[in-house]
Amino acid sequence: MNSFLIVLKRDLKLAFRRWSELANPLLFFMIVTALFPLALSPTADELRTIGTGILWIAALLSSLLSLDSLFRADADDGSLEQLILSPAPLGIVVLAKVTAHWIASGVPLVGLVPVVALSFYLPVDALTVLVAALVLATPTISILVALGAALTVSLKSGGSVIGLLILPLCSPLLIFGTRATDLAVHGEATAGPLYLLASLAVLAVSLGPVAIGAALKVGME
Amino acid sequence: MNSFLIVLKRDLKLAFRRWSELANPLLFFMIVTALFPLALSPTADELRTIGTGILWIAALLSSLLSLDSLFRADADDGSLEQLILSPAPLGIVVLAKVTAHWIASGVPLVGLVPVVALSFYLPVDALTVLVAALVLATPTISILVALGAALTVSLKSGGSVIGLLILPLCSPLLIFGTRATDLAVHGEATAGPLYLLASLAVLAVSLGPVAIGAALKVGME
Amino acid sequence: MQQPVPVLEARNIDIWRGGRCLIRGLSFSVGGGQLALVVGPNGAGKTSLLRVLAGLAPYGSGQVLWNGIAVPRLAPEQRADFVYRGHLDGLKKELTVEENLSFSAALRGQAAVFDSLLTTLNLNDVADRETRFLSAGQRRRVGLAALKLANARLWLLDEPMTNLDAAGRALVTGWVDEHLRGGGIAVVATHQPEELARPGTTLVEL
Amino acid sequence: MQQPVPVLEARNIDIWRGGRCLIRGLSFSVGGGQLALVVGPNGAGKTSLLRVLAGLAPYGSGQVLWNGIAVPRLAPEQRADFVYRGHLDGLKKELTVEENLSFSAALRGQAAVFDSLLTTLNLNDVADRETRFLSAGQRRRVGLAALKLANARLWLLDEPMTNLDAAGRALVTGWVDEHLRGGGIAVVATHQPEELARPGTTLVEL
Amino acid sequence: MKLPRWFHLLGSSPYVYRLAGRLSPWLGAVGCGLIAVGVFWGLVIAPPDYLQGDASRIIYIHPQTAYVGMQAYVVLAIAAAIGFIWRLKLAHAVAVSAAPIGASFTLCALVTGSIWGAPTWGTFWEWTDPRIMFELLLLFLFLGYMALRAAFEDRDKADRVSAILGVVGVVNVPIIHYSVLWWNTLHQGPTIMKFDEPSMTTDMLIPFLLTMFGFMVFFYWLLLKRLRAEIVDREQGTRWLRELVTEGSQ
Ligand code: HEM
Ligand SMILES: Nc1ncnc2c1ncn2[C@@H]1O[C@H](COP(=O)(O)OP(=O)(O)OP(=O)(O)O)[C@@H](O)[C@H]1O
Ligand SMILES: Nc1ncnc2c1ncn2[C@@H]1O[C@H](COP(=O)(O)OP(=O)(O)OP(=O)(O)O)[C@@H](O)[C@H]1O
Ligand SMILES: [Mg+2]
Ligand SMILES: [Mg+2]
Repeated sequence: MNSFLIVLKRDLKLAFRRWSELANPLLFFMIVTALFPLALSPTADELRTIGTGILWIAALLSSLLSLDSLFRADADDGSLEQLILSPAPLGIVVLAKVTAHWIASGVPLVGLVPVVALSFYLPVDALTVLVAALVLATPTISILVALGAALTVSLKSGGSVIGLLILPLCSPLLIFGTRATDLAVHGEATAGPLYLLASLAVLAVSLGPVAIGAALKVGME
Repeated sequence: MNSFLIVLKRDLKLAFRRWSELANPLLFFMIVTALFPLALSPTADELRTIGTGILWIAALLSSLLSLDSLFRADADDGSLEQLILSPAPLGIVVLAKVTAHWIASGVPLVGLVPVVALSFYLPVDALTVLVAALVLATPTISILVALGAALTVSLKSGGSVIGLLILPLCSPLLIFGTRATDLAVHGEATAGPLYLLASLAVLAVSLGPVAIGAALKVGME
Repeated sequence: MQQPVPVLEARNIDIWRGGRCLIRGLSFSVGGGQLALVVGPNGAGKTSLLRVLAGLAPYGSGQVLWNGIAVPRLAPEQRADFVYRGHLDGLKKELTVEENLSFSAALRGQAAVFDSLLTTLNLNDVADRETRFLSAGQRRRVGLAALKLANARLWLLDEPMTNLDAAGRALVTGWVDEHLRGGGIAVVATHQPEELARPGTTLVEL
Repeated sequence: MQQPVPVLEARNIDIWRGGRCLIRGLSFSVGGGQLALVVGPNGAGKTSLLRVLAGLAPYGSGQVLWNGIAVPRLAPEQRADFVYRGHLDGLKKELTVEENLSFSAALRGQAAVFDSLLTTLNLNDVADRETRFLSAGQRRRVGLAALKLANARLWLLDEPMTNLDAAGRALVTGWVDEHLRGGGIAVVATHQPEELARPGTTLVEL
Repeated sequence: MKLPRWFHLLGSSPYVYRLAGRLSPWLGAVGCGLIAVGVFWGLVIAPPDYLQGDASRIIYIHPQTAYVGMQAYVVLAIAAAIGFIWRLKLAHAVAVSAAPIGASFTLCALVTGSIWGAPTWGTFWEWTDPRIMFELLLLFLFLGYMALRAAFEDRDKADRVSAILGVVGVVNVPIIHYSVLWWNTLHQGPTIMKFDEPSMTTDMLIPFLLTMFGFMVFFYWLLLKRLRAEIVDREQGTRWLRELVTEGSQ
């Protein structure tokens, strides 16, 4: 537990030290969401219909951005070796790193999305559901991203393989997330998809770290 | 001229050696374009209307992906120093690197786009214009991307915020590109936007490399 | 199950890298207060061996035992006995010297009191500079500080003298002496054994 | 405008790093067949100095002249006289040893004939292995091969002995001798000057 | 830890290679036989479904392929786990050989399913249907597993890394199976694989089961054949293999 906090603190410090990298996903998200009206020049209700989809895709992509750099940096400067060798259990360390990544990339996103959503004419009372769905989806995404990064950390160029592995795994989140949001937009019950997202999150957070730790260990061999 | 070919050859070899990094933008492009129908589940003509926009945005984003890795790798392993010190004029070297980047990421994209376009129900006779617009736009994008990468190369943390600020600079390309494509879709004259894209390309290719070289030199100090 | 005198033992281990067998049937053992120097030409397998001893890399056959327990199966708290410093210095470029040190100390549950340490390492005036601005040797020195802070019983050092000036090298020699006198174990890969060798040193030649 | 005997000259230059003046009013000059050893404790500014001499970093006041021309203003083809090997080895991890070498040779318009070179460096059996799989010392050896292939007149070497085994270090010493005998110039930053020093060596102490 | 003897036997390549060689013809015969009989029975003897007419006859292909596809992934995951924990190269070999087979079966399930969907649901494809989604995900898992392996030069490392992906992905299988119960989907619920009275007339049930078991055996036949190839590939240059080649016996 203690080591969890230590690693968390360090990674957060790193994230905010490289504020640029921190701002990266947000900026990316804003720009992407901004580009669409630019490129499509849709009407208000066109925008409303495609809005949720765009929001979710942009959110997914922007949290995939930081993917490669999640363990790569630690692997290149040798601090991953030190983390593996440290007496702290690797699962905890990984959980801490992923949590930091989530706090640094997921949370600001969750904060930003409603604003953009309003600019897409989404009804205000759908926002709570949208945010809830995002809060439930982003941890799973972070875990999946981390898994992909860990599996490919020893490949000098992780990129595509991760994308290949992770994006499909993320697609259910995308689908059920948009589903929930759409239902909310049309004022229908959204419990179903939200429960699903929640259960997926629990699953990911409970099983993920150990698998990620194992992957890292093998990767560093 | 000779050194141009040497650097070009080396960078292409690198690109094809790390097949994953090469495949990366393509994969990204395909997945993004695949995610949209998935998230929006639109009808055929809805898809047709938003199709061009999605295509262009996906193309833009996917060529931005490789942004960070364009000079960062060379900077980290010290081969950028060696390139700067080499008797070859830096502008040429940069031009070669950017060309390689374009061949490795832009060209396959241009090849892939028509396929996706068809799956978006774009009329066949609009494809030639679409491809032409892409061929004219991608070099400029590559140059801009390279500029962003060069400006941020000295930020060790790999933060590419400034790099992402290049994205707005790309928006004119996006606008004229989609414009041309839309005109073609509706069977109207597309010369105007195409000329614009062409002139932008000439401008970028002629002025870009020197600026990029200067940025790199300052960055490595 | 901890013995009064700690022992690191390798019982004819094979080490494979990239499909080639680098080291075949290597056996040696170092006890408390002893030093083992790993020597051999470039590419002989020193780094590979140290990584195996640290439990970072797998080995083909044989066994690596720490106090009788196979190294890959050590419990986390037993890993606290180990400290490994390799070719990479394991510092975060964006963190200052102090931040780096206090992190690595905290992670091992050690108190992070290193003012005097920084003085001896002559790092005082760079203590709050991000490590990416440090010179090669200064970075190595920070790594050494981390080594010292870990106060572990087994030191696994891969060419610790790299980039160090005369004073720095003397410091390392002194530290190793001290560590051994305190009953610690040191396994050091080096190309200049004369700097560290002493009577009773185990020489592992690859 | 090339003189029979090449000269590298520093006329009281100041070097600033991160707002601090590292080196103030340094002056020295090395001519053909001469060796300059840059020595000083960790963090003294050896690397910074070499980077300035190579034209990679700017200097405050004073002048750095190569055959009378200020280094930053050298024409590309004049830069061919220089070769700089720093702490980073400048190899592409994904390319094999041979690919790396033939690239760096080609870029300087040199023929890439290095079979015998690889033999002397004992790199033959790793010649077509990607350099990311090489050991630290093997990587340094590839860097040395690149240095040799460049056949430039001015060598700027930053701790060339790092990670090398005894044979490798002897090789470097031999090469420097040869280079100087051929009328070349070498400026070498090192922590063990005794390995290279010879009568007539200029010692630049920082 | 202590392992039983048969476990070590299964750890030795020559033994497994010969065993597989001896088993596979039988499995092949039985599998193909069952499938042939079942399909004939189903398509010719059994009556058309009173609701769906002859469209329903695809029920003798689709569920089987789907089920075997899922089963293939379970095999892959278990083998991968064993290989990872006990560092058993042969287990990894099994996982490797299971992947492409499972992928093709899953693809068959998707295709036959959407073919079946056209008349019954009025649509080939429904993006938001959980079962379809997760079945598609299963296919991607198989492909991802293979892609990840392909990215490593060192086979040993490829084994261990891809094993992790394989094990993690197995959570998808129960999700697929229960998706029909957990969420309201177009897809119909368990018809056979439920414990109370199967909701299917016997003359449909028998061929259904025949083909089901047929496809399973068929799968293991393919698995053994690929496994032998994989073993040969991995054991290149070992003595027993060279002897095998020289003496030219199976
Ligand atoms: C692309 C569309 C479809 C997919 C991906 C799909 C997938 C699957 C899967 C994975 C199973 C195995 C479930 C298990 O064993 O737990 C299955 C079984 C089955 N499917 Fe489909 N299916 C699709 C379309 C259909 C359609 C259109 C029908 C008929 C209306 C159908 C009827 C069945 C039946 C009867 C079973 C056996 C159920 C059982 O006994 O558990 N499927 N399908
Ligand atoms: N970009 C920078 N910003 C701030 N300080 C810097 C920067 N680069 C170097 N320094 C400082 O300048 C000093 C000299 O660095 P340099 O690398 O030249 O030393 P050095 O003589 O090469 O040391 P070593 O023997 O360890 O290689 C160091 O104290 C370092 O902290
Ligand atoms: N991942 C790998 N794949 C293939 N070969 C490898 C790999 N890692 C190391 N090698 C080879 O194993 C040998 C030993 O490497 P190692 O780094 O252990 O040598 P070393 O004794 O530390 O050398 P040095 O003195 O240069 O540090 C080298 O020849 C290297 O090429
Ligand atoms: Mg080594
Ligand atoms: Mg230095």
